[in-house]
Amino acid sequence: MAAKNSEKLKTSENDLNMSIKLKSQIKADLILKNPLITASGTCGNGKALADFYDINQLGAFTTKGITVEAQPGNQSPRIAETAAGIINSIGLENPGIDNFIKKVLPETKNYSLPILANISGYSQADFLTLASKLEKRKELAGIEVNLSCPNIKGGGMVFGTAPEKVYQITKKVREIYSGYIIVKLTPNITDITETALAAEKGGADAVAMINTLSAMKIDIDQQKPVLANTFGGLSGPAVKPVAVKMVYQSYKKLSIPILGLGGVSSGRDVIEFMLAGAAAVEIGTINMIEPTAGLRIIAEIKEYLIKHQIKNLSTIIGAAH
Amino acid sequence: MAAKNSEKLKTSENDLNMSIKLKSQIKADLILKNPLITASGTCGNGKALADFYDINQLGAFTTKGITVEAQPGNQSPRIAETAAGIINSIGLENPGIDNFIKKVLPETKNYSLPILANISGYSQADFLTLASKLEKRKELAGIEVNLSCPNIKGGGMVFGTAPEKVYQITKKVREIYSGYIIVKLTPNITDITETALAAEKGGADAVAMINTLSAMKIDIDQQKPVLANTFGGLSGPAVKPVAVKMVYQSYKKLSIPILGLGGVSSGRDVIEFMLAGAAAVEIGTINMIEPTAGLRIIAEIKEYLIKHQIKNLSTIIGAAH
Amino acid sequence: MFRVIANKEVGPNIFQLVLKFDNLKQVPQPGQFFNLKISQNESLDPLLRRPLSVFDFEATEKRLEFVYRVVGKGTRILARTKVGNKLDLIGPLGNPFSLAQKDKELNLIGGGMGIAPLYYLAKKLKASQPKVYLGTASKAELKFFESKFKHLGLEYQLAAVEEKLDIKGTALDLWLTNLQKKPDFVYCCGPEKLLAAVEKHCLEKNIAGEISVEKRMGCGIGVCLSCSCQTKLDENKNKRACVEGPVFAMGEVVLSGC
Amino acid sequence: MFRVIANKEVGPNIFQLVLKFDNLKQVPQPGQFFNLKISQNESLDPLLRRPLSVFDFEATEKRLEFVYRVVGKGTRILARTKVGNKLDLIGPLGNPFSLAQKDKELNLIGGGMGIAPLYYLAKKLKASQPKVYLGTASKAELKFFESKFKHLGLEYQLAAVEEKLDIKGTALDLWLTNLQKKPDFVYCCGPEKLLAAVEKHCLEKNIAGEISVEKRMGCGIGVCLSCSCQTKLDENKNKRACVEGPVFAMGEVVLSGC
Ligand SMILES: Cc1cc2nc3c(=O)[nH]c(=O)nc-3n(C[C@H](O)[C@H](O)[C@H](O)COP(=O)(O)OP(=O)(O)OC[C@H]3O[C@@H](n4cnc5c(N)ncnc54)[C@H](O)[C@@H]3O)c2cc1C
Ligand SMILES: Cc1cc2nc3c(=O)[nH]c(=O)nc-3n(C[C@H](O)[C@H](O)[C@H](O)COP(=O)(O)OP(=O)(O)OC[C@H]3O[C@@H](n4cnc5c(N)ncnc54)[C@H](O)[C@@H]3O)c2cc1C
Ligand SMILES: Cc1cc2nc3c(=O)[nH]c(=O)nc-3n(C[C@H](O)[C@H](O)[C@H](O)COP(=O)(O)O)c2cc1C
Ligand SMILES: Cc1cc2nc3c(=O)[nH]c(=O)nc-3n(C[C@H](O)[C@H](O)[C@H](O)COP(=O)(O)O)c2cc1C
Ligand code: FES
Ligand code: FES
Repeated sequence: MAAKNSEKLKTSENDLNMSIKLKSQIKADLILKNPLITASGTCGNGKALADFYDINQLGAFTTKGITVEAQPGNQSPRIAETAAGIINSIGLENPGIDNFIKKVLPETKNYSLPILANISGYSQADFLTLASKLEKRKELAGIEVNLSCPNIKGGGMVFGTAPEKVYQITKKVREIYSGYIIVKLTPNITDITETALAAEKGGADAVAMINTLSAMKIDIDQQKPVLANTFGGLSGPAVKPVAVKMVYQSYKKLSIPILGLGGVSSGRDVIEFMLAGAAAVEIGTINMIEPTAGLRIIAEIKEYLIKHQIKNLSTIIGAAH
Repeated sequence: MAAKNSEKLKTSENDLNMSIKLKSQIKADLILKNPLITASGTCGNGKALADFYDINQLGAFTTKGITVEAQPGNQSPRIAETAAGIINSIGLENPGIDNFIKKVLPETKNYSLPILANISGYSQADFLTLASKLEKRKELAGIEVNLSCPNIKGGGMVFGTAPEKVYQITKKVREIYSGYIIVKLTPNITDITETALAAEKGGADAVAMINTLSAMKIDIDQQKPVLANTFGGLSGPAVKPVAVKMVYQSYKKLSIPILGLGGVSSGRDVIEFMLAGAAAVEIGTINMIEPTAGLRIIAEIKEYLIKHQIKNLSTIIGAAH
Repeated sequence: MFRVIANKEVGPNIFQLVLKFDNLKQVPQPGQFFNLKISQNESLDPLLRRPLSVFDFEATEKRLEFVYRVVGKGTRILARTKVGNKLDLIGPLGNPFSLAQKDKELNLIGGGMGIAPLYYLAKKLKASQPKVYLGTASKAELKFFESKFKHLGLEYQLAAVEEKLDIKGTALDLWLTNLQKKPDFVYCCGPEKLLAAVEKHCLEKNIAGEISVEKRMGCGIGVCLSCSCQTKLDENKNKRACVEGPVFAMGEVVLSGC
Repeated sequence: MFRVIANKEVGPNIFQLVLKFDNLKQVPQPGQFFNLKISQNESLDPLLRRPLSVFDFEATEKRLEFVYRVVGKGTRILARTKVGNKLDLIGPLGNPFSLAQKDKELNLIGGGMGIAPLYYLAKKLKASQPKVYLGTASKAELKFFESKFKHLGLEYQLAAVEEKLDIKGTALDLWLTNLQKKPDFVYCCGPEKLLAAVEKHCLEKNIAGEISVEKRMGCGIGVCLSCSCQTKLDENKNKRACVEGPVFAMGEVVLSGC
């Protein structure tokens, strides 16, 4: 196709503009060189992935979810495979905010791409503690407030399904934290546009959708759940159609940018989310299967832009409406 | 495995009891020779499937969703493929209740298995009309009240997410209809146990979960939704982990039987749903790909029972708790 | 049980798939299709089968042929299937072209991959010496089909949009250009636009005929209603492209919505 | 790029997979593993890779071998992979066995498929003439491994749970039966129960050693924390079986939760 039309081609790889400006409601915008952001928890804190390629080629990097105290995470098994998907119940294993600041953040200084810290809490107070400890951390471009982790008991999920709670936490975090704020939403809800609007009203700069779908798998020979934690979160290609729908459904209702995620595995998937209305896209599960997926996906986006003679990637945002 | 242990085997195929008694709250129980029920809309009204095998070998047959008036259904395309799943937006194409009674029901007389009529409405009144027209129809063992179809505007889905509505409709239908009543629930909800409990309280004999997950796919070359209807419902193996979780989560809270469905494609999947708490299982999408799937699945359940030396299939219901 | 005997590129992104079968429950008729499973072993992705029209069939040699264009994931995977592999097919399915048109003036019009089912049809209609009009985007896409129709010994004309053959243009242009003598019966298969234009012309000129429509299919066996076509008689009365079609009489179903 | 040279059943449901590679970024060490992609072409199911330990490696012949048991969907599909096919592998991954144990009294204990990584280890430790103790359920499962260890010229003993070989019992029983002289270093790989029992014994008797643990893995490269093992020192300080393991020093990680 590309070859056949090559005489007519005007836009070549050098002309392409893949950069994305993520607008802020009141603070500074976040500029990404391309729309690819790593999804929290699927890329560690960068080091392991950096063994495979220069991750500075990505748009931004999101760290593994951090809580106030160190967490050992859930018992094993923590992962189960399903049709075109996986269920995880890692349970937010992390060294706690103080160790994160002391040990993890300094390592991110080697990277030139924007770093986002993903934070999770067991109470409203937790989120405020985390936000205040991260305020003014120069290493960070912003924070992703995870109001949607399904793997901690009585925790994130409860906030994430009540619009008032989402509004309150976002508002309080906004008062404390001056960098870019992304609120990450759960899909385990009747109408995600309600929590998305609550986040916007609370002052979020952007929302990220979706976190994982609540799910489980049973070992039929042992007649018990595969995951030690019984339930976990479904991610990967299987959930993409649900995620794209939620982005599409939210796009016209929101005035802040949407980060789309859930099953992105190819450049085609990135384009699909952007056409639905995502300003940028996070890549999660695919990194676990193909560590260099980010590079391939960037190349595939370029191919698409050249094939369709689109110079500015950002012009396709919401174009399927 | 089976071969190696063959000396020790006590339970052989002839000893197996696969029958399932679906209890009724106040009327007659529904007895199935095995737990396999066809899922509405994926098996037509039996004739096409009967070309491939004797469908009387199944536990029960559910007809394509019926509305009061005839419906032409949605525009084409009505189907899109996703990773290990499909999205459909058929839009309840059907000849209307009167033609159903006149033309479809008489044909089901040739079958010896229990027939369930799946009914959908655009208003509460619709459901009552449908229930009263089907009351005393000798051809039917019961009805499946679809409070969850995501493909009709302002219709089923709205009821299906409000527990009070589910309660009311179920109660009214129960007053009118004396056969077995199954209420089919939507997974597009924050907490499915609330609607499940509402159905139970309203007098449903059983609940069926899940209908399809709201979803979409975008054609990136045409930059528009694949489905003419924009949104559709996701089914197939991709959704199974979500469905199993909902059955598991509901099992201990309900005292009426649960029919589990969503992605069942093998005997292993049937066992997984039953261990989670399903008394019986519906098979949908797999029939579209493998018309004789029902036969294979029954054989696979038998294999499992023999391998594990389980005589009565019904003893495994909820055993993973 | 179907075994791959050949699966080779016969044009740009166009493949000929030759299968050997053990037995078929029915002899496939021109216009019928098979539904091919794409995923191998226990893989659940891609999930749906892919419908392909019978390109050729030889009962004695137990040979069944398809010609397909690689357009997406399913056909890409199919194109990598190796000789010797087994394939899972359901069929023959659908309503075939009617063949009771002997000794009449017949036209066969095929556009793009719509040419595929016309070869087997032409073979069956050979005694009536139908006139064949074939059009594709490029000359390269026609090459394989031309060689096959030439071998049949039928009168055929070719058009390509990008290069001049008999004419430069579409199958429709080609047919209209050659339409001196009014045919008795027209068979047409190809893009919706071609079907609609040919049908319009035939209905106006009172020429009988059949078209084969291409609808997205879920099951191919009539159970899911993914492939419904609205009939012209009654907007509530639909017909399934997989059972009542894919071959319909001209004027039977609404084409725009198809 | 890895090409399948052989993939044959060498025991009941046990397969030997021999691959030829173009180049490797690192020479695999005993105890390390590769993560194999199971789905072919563009299929997204099964999604995850499957970890397999290096069974044998020959740099000059560019040959890499695995031995695996068919237990589920992934290994069933792998077992149907044909000679000539290409496979997508990531590796070598993980922390290998330490080899600086020359001229000491070494014991290698392998239970079930835990035997697989011990062959390559034994080859590397051959000069030290380690004593090898292998146990499986049945004699048939040991046959292939026996032939390989015999060929190496090492002293080995065999146990099967279902039949009497050197003894009737597990690899643990076999090792304990033969434990007259206290070894300097013990390597163990196999079911969790075996690892725990051998570790307990070694810690009590003050014998140093290493175990290879088998954890469900998401990524195999350290990014997802699916494979975390609690360390004995600090319950909040976990180690990843895919990076800090799968080989751990005895007493390093909590085995029960593993
Ligand atoms: C009755 C019938 C006969 C056909 N015969 C032929 C033939 O002989 N030769 C040939 O090259 N093509 C034929 N087609 C079209 C062929 O089925 C599609 O090109 C093919 O399914 C595309 O699959 P894919 O995975 O490569 O594309 P994708 O676009 O990745 O497919 C995604 C989904 O859309 C469906 N789909 C995509 N394009 C079409 C289409 N044009 N028509 C129907 N469904 C589509 C697929 O089946 C699949 O479910 C026929 C279609 C029908 C309905
Ligand atoms: C570091 C390491 C090295 C290994 N080396 C070998 C080897 O050399 N030979 C061999 O036969 N087996 C080995 N295994 C076990 C092997 O990976 C599993 O048997 C295999 O993944 C099962 O896949 P399946 O799809 O057939 O089973 P399924 O049960 O269908 O797999 C479902 C999921 O569970 C995981 N899983 C299932 N069983 C295990 C297991 N025992 N350990 C870890 N994950 C599991 C799979 O990877 C997959 O993600 C090793 C495991 C690890 C962690
Ligand atoms: C192993 C694993 C760990 C995860 N950990 C986190 C986390 O710590 N915080 C968070 O907000 N989301 C976490 N997620 C969710 C992902 O960031 C993402 O929202 C989800 O996986 C959907 O995207 P995907 O399908 O591309 O993976 C995790 C997902 C996986 C698979
Ligand atoms: C093509 C199609 C048509 C459907 N039509 C109906 C319907 O009329 N009424 C209904 O209650 N559910 C309908 N469903 C939903 C199924 O009955 C079932 O709940 C769903 O597909 C999940 O099961 P599965 O994954 O086994 O297909 C339909 C599903 C499909 C795929
Ligand atoms: S494709 Fe299912 S009815 Fe035609
Ligand atoms: S398997 Fe992902 S960190 Fe070890």
